[in-house]
Amino acid sequence: MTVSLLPVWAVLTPVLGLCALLLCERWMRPERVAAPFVGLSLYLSLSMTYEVMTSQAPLVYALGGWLPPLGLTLRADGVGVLLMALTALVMTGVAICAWTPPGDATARSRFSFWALLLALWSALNLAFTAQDLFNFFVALEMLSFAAVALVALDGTRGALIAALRYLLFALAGSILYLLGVGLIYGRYAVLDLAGLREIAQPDTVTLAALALMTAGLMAKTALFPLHLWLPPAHAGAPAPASAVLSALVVKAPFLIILRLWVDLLPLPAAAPQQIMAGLGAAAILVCSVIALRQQRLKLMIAYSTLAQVGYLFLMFPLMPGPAPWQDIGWTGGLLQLASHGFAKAAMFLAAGLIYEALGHDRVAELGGLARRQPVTLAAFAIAGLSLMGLPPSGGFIAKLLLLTAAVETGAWWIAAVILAGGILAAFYVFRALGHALADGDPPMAPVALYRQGAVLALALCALALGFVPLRPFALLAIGRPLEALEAMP
Amino acid sequence: MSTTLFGLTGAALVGIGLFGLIVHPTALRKLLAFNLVGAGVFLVFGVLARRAAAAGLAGDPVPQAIVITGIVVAFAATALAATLLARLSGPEEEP
Amino acid sequence: MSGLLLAASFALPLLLAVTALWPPMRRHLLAALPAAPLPALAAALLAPGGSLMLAPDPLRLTLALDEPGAMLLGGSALLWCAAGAYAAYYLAASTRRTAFAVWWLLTMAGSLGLCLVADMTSFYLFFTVASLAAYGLVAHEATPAAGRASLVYMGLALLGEAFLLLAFVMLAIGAPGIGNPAIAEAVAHLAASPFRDAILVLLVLGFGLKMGLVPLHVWMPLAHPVAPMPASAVLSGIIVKAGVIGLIRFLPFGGEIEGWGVALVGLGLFTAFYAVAIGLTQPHPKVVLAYSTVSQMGVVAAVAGAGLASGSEATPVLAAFYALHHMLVKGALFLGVGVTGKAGGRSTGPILAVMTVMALSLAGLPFTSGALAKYAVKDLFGDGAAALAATLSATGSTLLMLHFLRRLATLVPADADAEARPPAGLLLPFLAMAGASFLVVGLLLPATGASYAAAFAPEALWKAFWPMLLGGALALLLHRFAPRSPAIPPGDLIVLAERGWPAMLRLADRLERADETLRRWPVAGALLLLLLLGLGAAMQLSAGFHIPRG
Amino acid sequence: MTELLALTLALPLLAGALFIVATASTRAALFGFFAFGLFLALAWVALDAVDVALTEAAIGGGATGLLLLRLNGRMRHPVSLGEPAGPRLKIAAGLLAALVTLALGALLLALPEPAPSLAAATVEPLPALGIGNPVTAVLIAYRALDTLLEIVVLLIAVVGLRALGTDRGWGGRPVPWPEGEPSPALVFLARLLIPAGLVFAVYLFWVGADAPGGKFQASTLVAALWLLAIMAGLAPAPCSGGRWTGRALAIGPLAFIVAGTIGIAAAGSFLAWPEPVAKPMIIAVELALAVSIVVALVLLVAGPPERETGR
Repeated sequence: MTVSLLPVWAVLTPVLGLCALLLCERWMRPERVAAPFVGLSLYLSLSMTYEVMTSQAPLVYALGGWLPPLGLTLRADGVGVLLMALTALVMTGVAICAWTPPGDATARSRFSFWALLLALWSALNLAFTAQDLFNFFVALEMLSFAAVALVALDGTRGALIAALRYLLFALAGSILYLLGVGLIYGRYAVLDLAGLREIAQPDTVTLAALALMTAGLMAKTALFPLHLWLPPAHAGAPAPASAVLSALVVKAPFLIILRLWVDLLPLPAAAPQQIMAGLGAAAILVCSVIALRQQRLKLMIAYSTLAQVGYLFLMFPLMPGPAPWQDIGWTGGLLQLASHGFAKAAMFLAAGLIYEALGHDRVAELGGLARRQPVTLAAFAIAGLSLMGLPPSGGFIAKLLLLTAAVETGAWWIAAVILAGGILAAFYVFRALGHALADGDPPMAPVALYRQGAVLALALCALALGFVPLRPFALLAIGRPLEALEAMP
Repeated sequence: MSTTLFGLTGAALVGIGLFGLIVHPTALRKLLAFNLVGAGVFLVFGVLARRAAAAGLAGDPVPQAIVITGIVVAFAATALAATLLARLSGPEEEP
Repeated sequence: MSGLLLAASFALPLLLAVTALWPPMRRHLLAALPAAPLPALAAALLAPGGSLMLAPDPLRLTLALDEPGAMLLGGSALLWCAAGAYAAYYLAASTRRTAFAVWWLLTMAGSLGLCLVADMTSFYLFFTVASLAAYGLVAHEATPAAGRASLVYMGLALLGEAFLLLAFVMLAIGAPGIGNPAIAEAVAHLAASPFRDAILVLLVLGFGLKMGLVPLHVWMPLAHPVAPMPASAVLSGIIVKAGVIGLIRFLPFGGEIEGWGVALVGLGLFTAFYAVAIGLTQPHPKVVLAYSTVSQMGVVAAVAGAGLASGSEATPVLAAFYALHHMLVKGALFLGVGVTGKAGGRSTGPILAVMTVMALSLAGLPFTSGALAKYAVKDLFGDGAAALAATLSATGSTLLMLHFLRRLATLVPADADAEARPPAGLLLPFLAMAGASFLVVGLLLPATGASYAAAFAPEALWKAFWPMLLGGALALLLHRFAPRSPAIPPGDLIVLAERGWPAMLRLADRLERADETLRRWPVAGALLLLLLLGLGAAMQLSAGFHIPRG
Repeated sequence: MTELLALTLALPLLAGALFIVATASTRAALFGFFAFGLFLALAWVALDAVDVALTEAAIGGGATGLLLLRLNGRMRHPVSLGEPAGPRLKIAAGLLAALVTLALGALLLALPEPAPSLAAATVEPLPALGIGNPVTAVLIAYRALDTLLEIVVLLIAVVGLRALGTDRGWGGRPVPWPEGEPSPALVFLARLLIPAGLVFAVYLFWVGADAPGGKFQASTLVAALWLLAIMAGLAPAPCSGGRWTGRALAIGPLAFIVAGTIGIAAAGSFLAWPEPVAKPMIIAVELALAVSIVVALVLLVAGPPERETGR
């Protein structure tokens, strides 16, 4: 492993940006203040990805020189840098798209948007690099608070109610998670994942703690049937915020679940994994059907997020090996996570531009869009391609890998669900596209081309992930299994 | 023994709070119930700290520090929820 | 160089489709349609045997043009050209012409690319592009009928994709190495795969859906007629051939799986006769043509099955040759239906004459492409019952085509003045296709191993002709004595399936209500606890209770 | 004896919790919560965690209770999150919650003896840090990142709270509380308590290095005094978009990060405290943090800005 300060700066740069925003609030426009920090964070994330890929080793830093179990470390492994790069690109796309605020933006909404965006970025980078169970908790709380405020940014009654439900349910999830952390501490007096990996036993207390943490995180990632808060929250937030919420924020708790189940205590395949996959399957089938019946584009996309989160949970029974990160189920699930991130961000941003142009997002009245905003619509279509799991797209490769893993492990029902989910997704995407391609010449407000271009770029990122080779992806195994940090070199 | 008693109290608070969080229809009462669950969880941490007394200390300082952080975070959450509630119960705001 | 030509075959249509994002280009897109398939045409002529590695090893996206691929590529390119020219005139005034052109170009890219890919991922890619982009062609008219047809088309196409994807995944698991195997390598291991039977079932389902094998044909009689005329021509001429290419590429000809071959022959011939029977009841000429396509694809499937049963390595070329004939002739027929609708006066006679020759070509009229195609494939069937049935399928086609011609005559406008003639923009592509069917199929006959001398020998001609005579006689009898044909709605079996639609809607309603219940706060909260306890219990049980000891 | 003490604390806690959940009156529940907070703080003392007890009394019970009480006073109608649970659902929820409690209790009893502990590890480096209170050492040294980010959490909460305000009030001050003239008794109390409280706060801050106490406790006390002053009309509520408010909020995290960076050069690691000057640096950073915490807490209790500036 490489000792590097980069993970620390990746977490703290957005915090510095937040401070700068507070300091310069009165004399500078918020986007101008935030821009350098967005650029710097992007640079940090990409250079970390580069470092990890070239050195084939994780970047580690023990803060203050205190080693676990007393101290905290940040560690960017292969999965971590993948998600940080995803976050950085999506955030940059969102920042470009939100650069010129919509006409009804106020000083309040503009300042708050940029401040909360940076806060989210810091929280995400922390969630992707933290190694300590309580550190995860802090990251999750930063994430939830910023996300809740973003949901309520429009200030409508619906948005406020959605934000309140989101906050309270997320809090219920966090408190269960924290209880699990407490049990782990009581059992081992260690909260560091690598340290726990060396001593953890599958005994009653440990498993109960794992169940508490997992259930709490499931509530935060909106796994069916704990999804009550997500559709109104993601549909009610301003579109750039929805993009970040759907593409990134729900992924952080999922990643922590994954790390608990893979890094903390490798469990032999059994009933719990089947339960998780079963819930994922239910999410795919039920939420896709409901997405198909939504009248509003943003609600449709929000339900699609629920279905796509379901795919992530299918991976648990699909990596039965002693080193799950060598299984194609692992690669498939994480590729699904990344490609859904890009595709969903593009889709929500496209929906936002459509809303700006038309003044509504009713699916049945999208006619004429193809002629007036072809770039936006192309981005929507390409993102849809990835959601449907059609080639060439990251979503396709992910689906293919999960399907292969399902066939190899003999999990035929999972294979059937993956295929059925693809068909349903195609129906809801084509439904929206069909309406957008219809005749019509409604009055439309102009939307700057560079913003449409940013959305298209994100969609193309999802497409580009389709050219990842069809095999366990070496990057995603870097830094696994976890090794305890013996000393600061 | 007394430590265990506090532990069981914490467990009971968690249960009582969760029940309130689920069944109370109004948001303010849910918020109160959440704070009860939080208190229960923190109490469990306190019990864990007390059990792990060593090196001349009356308790393990790590869980205590965690609880201090946790209390502040829970307060911030409550404040955020309270703001949302205040907006929702106030008059409709002109944009 | 030849490799680049291969890549250009699908790259040019794709690039043209992308230019739709650029407003100044959009106006001219429709006019550019006939030019888009030219690289593919050049590739089919100049580059057979060429290959190109698009992406190196881990991805292994590979292009390669073999003989059957070249036949289908060339034929498709020709039809795309002619139909494109036809469309440029036919849709010039449509408000949705840009959208039409984009769907058209995407479908074209998919169908052309499909003829020349050699690896499984690319095959699935182009197959998907072709079949999903064709949705836009089916849905173009935006009428309720088009809406229904496109929905059915979409649903079944996606179902077919799902079958194929699963089949491909299972196929790839057996293939050497990991990642993206070449089709040939994967198929070589098919016979030894533990999933062999499942793979074959899924392949036949997936490709059979595209070809319209009964009972998966239901979308065709709905979808082909509702599309604009040139789109019908390519749907019926080219898109269904995606299934043929699939069978050619993925069935292990020369392997030891005789039972599967016999089953496919049975399925194909049943389809051939079933579609004739239903087609005879249809009043609309385009619907009749769609049923004729179903019937002809049944014959192609039977050819593939016979090849599989006999282990003949020549089967791909023969099946492609038959498909090529059908592609050109069916294309001409669909374009001709539109031309007939504009005919009148002195132009009527010649047009109907050409249409008659084309229609009877499908039945194997001597000296037409149909006779050559049927001659080329007849040896595969051997001498048994299958051979007889295959021969008699020509009788069925004769019946169906005579019915078609009768229905076609009703399209000629009655009140047209004597000087009326179809516009050149429609007429020329139609005539070009009709001519091409003779020329191309005639020139390619030696590729199947047959000689002109044998094909035009009196004995061969008689063998082609007597089933038609029989068909003609039957048609007369039917016309004279048969009761009025029963009214069977287009898509026959789909009507039965659609009875289940309200139940599906009710199910969706119920799901939506269930979701509303689940999203109520107390329910979700209780579920959170239930999930927590359930997960915890499952974990404890699967690990066996085990109290920690410090 | 200790069992008796524990019982006298545990029973009111349980009764209080049941009352808070069961009572029909929200106001009663809120007062119940105050009492509950008091007993909880005592329970923490009984658990020998005076640091936590102070925090709990100040924030968990005090500030939270104050916040909710004020909220209840301002709410014109209750905000419901959907229809109430039916009887069957209530029973199911009750059973599930009871099961969770039972399971949790059983788990606590199943924890290993002797309990694993980091206590010894936390004590050992104390001399080098120059602080005597291991809880403070955990917060400011071993898990300094948590503390830094906890301040960021407060910052995010403040930003979020402002985001939830109205456009009209953006950058202004919160609504006064109570509305109208403060009572003379309150003003008198405030004048009496504020100086004494400030002295005690300084003491708490100072001893936090070695004895129970510290920046949080001191800051909450200052924040409470400030709120009292606001209520008594002796001090204005902070202007949320004001120049000084922004600076005060930012100074804590910035000072922490700067100190961390100095640590790279002086002690070889980010957030490491260089030995000779560890204590002064820690105190400087804590002071900066305290400023941020006070302002954040006051803003969080006072609520979002609803009044325009200059009024």
